[in-house]
Formats: sequence, C-alpha cells, structure tokens
Amino acid sequence: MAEIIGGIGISHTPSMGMAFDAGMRDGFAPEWQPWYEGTRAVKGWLADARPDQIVVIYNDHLNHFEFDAYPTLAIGVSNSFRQADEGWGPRAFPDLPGDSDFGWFVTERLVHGGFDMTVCQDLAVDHGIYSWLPYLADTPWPAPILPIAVNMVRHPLPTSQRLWQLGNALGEAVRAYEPDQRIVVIATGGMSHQISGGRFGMANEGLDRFFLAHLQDDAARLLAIPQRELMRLGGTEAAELSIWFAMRAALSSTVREVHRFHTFPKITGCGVIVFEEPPVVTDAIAVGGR
Amino acid sequence: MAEIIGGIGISHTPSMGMAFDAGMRDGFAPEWQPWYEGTRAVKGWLADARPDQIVVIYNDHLNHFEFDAYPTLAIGVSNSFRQADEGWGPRAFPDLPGDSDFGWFVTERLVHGGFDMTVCQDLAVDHGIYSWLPYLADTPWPAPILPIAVNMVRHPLPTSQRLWQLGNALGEAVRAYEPDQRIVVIATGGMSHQISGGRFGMANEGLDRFFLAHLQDDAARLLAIPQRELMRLGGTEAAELSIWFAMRAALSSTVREVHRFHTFPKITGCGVIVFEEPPVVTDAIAVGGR
Amino acid sequence: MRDPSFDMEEPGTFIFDGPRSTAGMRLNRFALSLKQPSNRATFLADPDAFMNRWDLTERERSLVEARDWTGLLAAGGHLQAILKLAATLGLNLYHIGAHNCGVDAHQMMHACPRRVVSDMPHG
Amino acid sequence: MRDPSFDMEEPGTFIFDGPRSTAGMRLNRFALSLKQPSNRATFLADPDAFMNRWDLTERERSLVEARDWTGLLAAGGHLQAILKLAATLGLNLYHIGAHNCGVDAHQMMHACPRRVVSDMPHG
Ligand SMILES: [Fe+3]
Ligand SMILES: [Fe+3]
Repeated sequence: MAEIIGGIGISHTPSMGMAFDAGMRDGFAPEWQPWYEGTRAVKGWLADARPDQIVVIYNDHLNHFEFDAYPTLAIGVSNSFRQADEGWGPRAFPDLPGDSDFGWFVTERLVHGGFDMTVCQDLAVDHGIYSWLPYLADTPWPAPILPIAVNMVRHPLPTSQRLWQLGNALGEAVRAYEPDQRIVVIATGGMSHQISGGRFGMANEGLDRFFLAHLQDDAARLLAIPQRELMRLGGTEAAELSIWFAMRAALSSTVREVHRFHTFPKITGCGVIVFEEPPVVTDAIAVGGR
Repeated sequence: MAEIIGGIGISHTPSMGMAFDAGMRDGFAPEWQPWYEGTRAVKGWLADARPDQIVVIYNDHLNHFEFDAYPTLAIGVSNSFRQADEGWGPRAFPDLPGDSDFGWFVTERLVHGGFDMTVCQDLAVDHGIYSWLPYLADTPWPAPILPIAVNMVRHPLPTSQRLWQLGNALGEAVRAYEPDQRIVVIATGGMSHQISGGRFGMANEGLDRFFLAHLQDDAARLLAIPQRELMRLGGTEAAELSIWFAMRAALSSTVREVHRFHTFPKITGCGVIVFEEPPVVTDAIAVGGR
Repeated sequence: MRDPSFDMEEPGTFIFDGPRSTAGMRLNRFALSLKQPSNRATFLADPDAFMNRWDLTERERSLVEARDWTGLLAAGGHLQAILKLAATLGLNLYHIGAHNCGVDAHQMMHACPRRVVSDMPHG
Repeated sequence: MRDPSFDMEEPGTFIFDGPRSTAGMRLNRFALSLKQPSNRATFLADPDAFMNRWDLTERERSLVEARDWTGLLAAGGHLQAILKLAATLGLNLYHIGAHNCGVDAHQMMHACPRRVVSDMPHG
C-alpha cells in the first residue's frame, strides 16, 4: 500500500520564480538570498524522501481557469501538465509529469466521498506551483504531480474547514492506493500579503510565524480563525493560508516538523515548513493500526 | 422571506424537444401525444404557482462542458443563459433569463456549506432543460432560472446521497433568501434508458414507476438503491434519476404529490411528478418553525 | 438481437469511467469539435486532414473511417461525443445503437423501447 | 501614505465577491484575453477597436485609457486580470499598488514590505 512520507507547506509568488531565474543566472538579489538558502534543506529533504508521487494543493490566479467556469476545487488528471503562460511567456522549465492512474484513483475516492471536484484532463499550471518547484527539485522533475486547484480568486472561497476535510479525505484516498508508493503532499499559498487597495504590500510577520508555529500540533487553534480574520490581519491574499490545512489534514497526528523557515523578501510572506511522518511501524500503532 | 412552493421532477431527451417542435407544427406523433397531454396539467400547476425563481438541477451532455474541465457540480450565475448548439443549431426559443443576485446568494450558501461548486458566469444550456421547458411554460419564460449542472457523463458520478445533501442545502439556502419570493425547484434526468452498447434502448417501466411511487414518502428506500443498481436495472443513463433526489431533498417532509405521469415514447422513460408544499402556516408548524 | 439483460458487462454496457476518458481523450476532442458547423464542413471536405489536426492515432482513424461505432465506444469515445460524429455523417442515435446490437437502424428503431421486467417492486 | 490598518473597507481593501464579478465580467474577459501575445499586439495597435470587441462600456474604456487602476478594481476588475493589462502597457504590480495608495511606483517598491504588528500571539 502507498504511504505518505511527509508534507510541505510553502509560499508562492510570481516574483519568487523570477528571482530564481535571475538568481541562478546572476546570483540572488539580497532580499531573495535568504529564501534561496532557507529552502535548500527542504530540497535535500525531498530528495531523500524519494517520492513516487507528489500531490500538490495550490491555487490558480486566473491563469488557467476563468470566471466563466471557476471551480471551487479542481483536480488535474493527466500524464502531463503544461506551464501556464501568465502573459510573459512560460519560463524555461519542462511540463509537469502526471500519473493519470493515480489521479483517477484519488478522484474516485474524493468524489464518492462527497467532494465535488471539477476533473481536468487538460490543466496548465501557473506560478502557484512553478514559482517554488525549482527551489525544491531539479529537472527532470522527480515524480509525477497530482495538482488540486482551490479557488482563491473569487468569493465565496471554500472554508478552512472544508479544506481540512479535503485533506483528510485525500490522506485516506492516498493510503488506500494499492501500489507500494511513497507519497509527499505539498500545499502552497502565499502567507500574509495583499496586492490591491490601500493596504497593498501589508506584511504581518507575526501572523505568518504564529501560523507556522501551530500547524503541527494545534491546527485546531488556526482553524478557529475565520478566513476573513486571516484576511483582515494578513491581507486579502492571506486567505491562501487555508490551503495549507489540506496538507496538514492529509498527514497523521504524529508528524514531526523537520524544517521551518520564514522571510519577507518583498510583498509576500515567504514561509516553508516540512512535516515528516514517523516510520510506518510506529505510525501504525500511533494512529490505531490504520 | 422566500418560500419554496413546490417541486417538479421530469425526464429530458433530445427527441422530446424535437417532438415538441414537430408536434406544435404538425400535430404530435402518436408515441409522443401522451407525453404532451400528460404534461399539460403540470404546465397549469406551474402557471398557478406564479414562481419568482425557478431552480433547475439538470445535467449537461457534453454540450457545454467538456472533459478538459468537467465539473461534478456547477452553478450558473448570470442574468441570461444561452441555448447550447448541440450540433444541429439551436431551436427557436429565447435564452433563459437568470437573476445573478439570487444566484450569488445561493452560491455563497452552498460553497460555505461545503459544496464545491464550479461557478459559471457563462453557461449554455442543452436539452437537459430546453427539451421539456416548452412543455411546462410558454415564452417569454415565466421566471429567472438558476441552473445547477450535475456530472452524469463521466464516472465517478456524485452519489445519490451527495445529491440529497445538495438538495437539503439548496432548500435551506433558498428559504434564507430575504425577498418575499415564490420558488419552484425542478430536477430533471431521464428515467430508465441506455443509449449505447448491446442494451441500447432498454426500458424498465417497473423501475420508473417504483421510483415515482416512492419519491414523496419513502425516498430513503430509493436512496438505498446503489447508483450502479439503478444502472443495472434501468440502463446506464438511469443514473440520472439520482438528480431527482436533489429536488426532493429541497422540499419539506410534508409535501403532497399533486400530479404524476409516465409513458415510454421511444427510448427514454418519460415521467413527471409534481410536489406541492402545504400552505406556509401549516408548513411552519410541520418543520418545527423553520 | 438478444433481449437486454441485467448485467453491466461489455459489450452490453459500456461504462465511461476515468481510464476510458484518458484513453478516449483525442477521439472525444475531435468528435466534440463537430458541434461547430464550420468544423463539420471542414471534416466532410477532407476527413484525413481534419483528423490529423486532432492527433488521432492510426487505429482511431480507421475506426472513424469504418463507422465502427462499437469500436469507437470501446476505444474511449463517449456516446455523446460520438453522436456528434454520426450526426455530421447524416446518421443518428439509432445507427449507433443498431451497430452496437448487430442489426440495422430500421430494426433498432422498431425494437425500441426494449421493455425489460425486473424484480423491482412496482410500488 | 497611511500605514495599512486592520480593517476590510474600501479603498483599503477590495473584496472580489460575486456581485463584483458580475459587474466586472466584461472588464475581466477583456483583460484576461491579454495573456495571449497576439491580443496584446492587437490591443496596443488599436486600443479602441480591441475594447469594442469586448463590449466595454464607455466608462470602462475611459478607466482603461486613464490607467485608473483603482477605478478599474472598483468597477469589478480583478487584480489578477488587471495585472495583465498593466503588463501589456509595460507596467507592473507596483504601479497598480502605487496608484491605489496615491504614491508613485518607486515609492511603493521601497515601502514594501509594509510591516504591520497585530495582537496575534507570536507562538
Ligand atoms: Fe497566490
Ligand atoms: Fe440526460
């Protein structure tokens, strides 16, 4: 049976991707250097984890979906996912590989479990994934990716509680997958930031650090913060933090944080956290022989 | 506050629409005459109901959505919905009016209630609605329509239980709508039929009549039939019957059937049923003063 | 033509599930494009060129050329998509059903509705 | 430029909700079409003709012509869509934010991140 090795929560921003490209070419700008260095250990962890599949819960920014049909939850089921052209041409990275067999398996479990997924056989992925992936892995990309896209552009947004439920169901689905595979679950969303209006550029480092500090053992405390309160304290786009709950809920209660980092390069709080599941034997006892 | 006046369940098929057009021009073909007559009382009921809004839960047949992004549940929020061109040009009927204020209200309730709607500001509607609507109302169409589309073309399908939950949430949402409006909820799906494979054309009148007979007071008994069993007994497309649960669940437990009719013009079981809510005073007592 | 039975096996019943949807991706995109009148005209004028545009495989092309409706469904074509292809060729649902059942469209039309009686209580 | 506060009112904060999405439907379709390089070229060559194609109202057109980023957001433009318009004109996110805050883009860039301290426990 497949097992979940661990999970990662990480911010994304278009500038993070541009800073990477420029940094690899000319060296990193001083404000981005810490992020590059802070993510290096995560890259090492992911390499050691040797995942067979990577599930990524992210959000699109009107780069693939449009308002004519904007899904609350979408899942990409394909053997390949293009990079979205956000209007400046795609960056020099290959398509993401996918595994449609795994995708259909998870899709069936989710839909039959009451998640009303929009199922996408064609999906172009924007900076929601492409901005940070090059920090965490070299090409060719190390494993097939199963992208799950969450609406964060138009209210009503799915609630934090709903995303927690999604993570729970996702974890169960993945662990029911027959092949002996190692799965990593990644959630991505900017931490505090707001990119429009008079509060443009607001940055609440306290909120971000509070979130990172409690995600492992006191997620309930974070879940109790209304999404609107996240937006009030951290900017409208801080609502994306609720995506991280889907990753946390896919993991067991006995995960251990093995890495945490936060910095504020410019507009968006850039944080990353890595949780590792205890070895399977321990885990089987800890979660009651699941 | 808005109140739900009643609900209708009705079959749809492309041929039903073509038979209507031909029938109004040249008189109805003998196999379609009963359907035309059997729906007349429903047309009368709907006129008397004077709805301010009509919610329609239906399914698209690859005429608007495609597999590249097929939603499990979609809601159309617009002031107007085009007729889909199914490949033979649209029929001579006007667009469907919509009420985006009502649509957004219901959408917010549904999404915050854990339904992962794909929200469509542009939606072309196929025979799922257009085939029967002309039997039930003259043009100009009597009220704005709020279309909710359910995936019935690609497995996994949403379960009957999920559609029941959707109906429940929909009923609650509608009744929480501030304006003093009269709402009718319609669900549509072919009854028994299968339109591919060696069982092409199979017609299980017993199943259809059983379904119609129990929908008012013993929906639990119908809900207990696995979707796959509906398909086995009534043909693959009989799964569309599960859409009817969303209508039934939007109504109260004290509805009364005021009309029922079934016939088999050709391939698809054509049934219609009308439930009426008791007058509000009674209803308020019956459902515990909701 | 055998009476319809209560089972869910092929070739009596095709279930359009995920893996089938992946297999039929090209076929369905091609067939659904025929909803547009301009595509129908282009296809009819030069089927090969049009099918090339949709990256159909050799096998998929020969299924289309042979009007092998049953084969097209087995290869991942969705009935609702394949129906657009049939319509473009001047055919209809009964032609597909007839091919599925090994009879001609006229026979099929007269056989419908093909009534079955199950042990379903009649309420 | 006022420090960011902890409220959710305009013009400090625009919430992109359903009714706003309905109001901004034309603007957003227009702006998102600019993801395609060919549309960017067409727009730049003849803005009026291109905006006509997307049925923009008189008022929406003048907001575009005036590069009134704040007005465009208030009229229902989504930041992510309006950003495509800015990029087409050789501008970036900071130009929009600067206009929202009544400063110039250079000032805006240097003001970020605009740190706020809330009563959020620091864990
Ligand atoms: Fe984001
Ligand atoms: Fe149907």
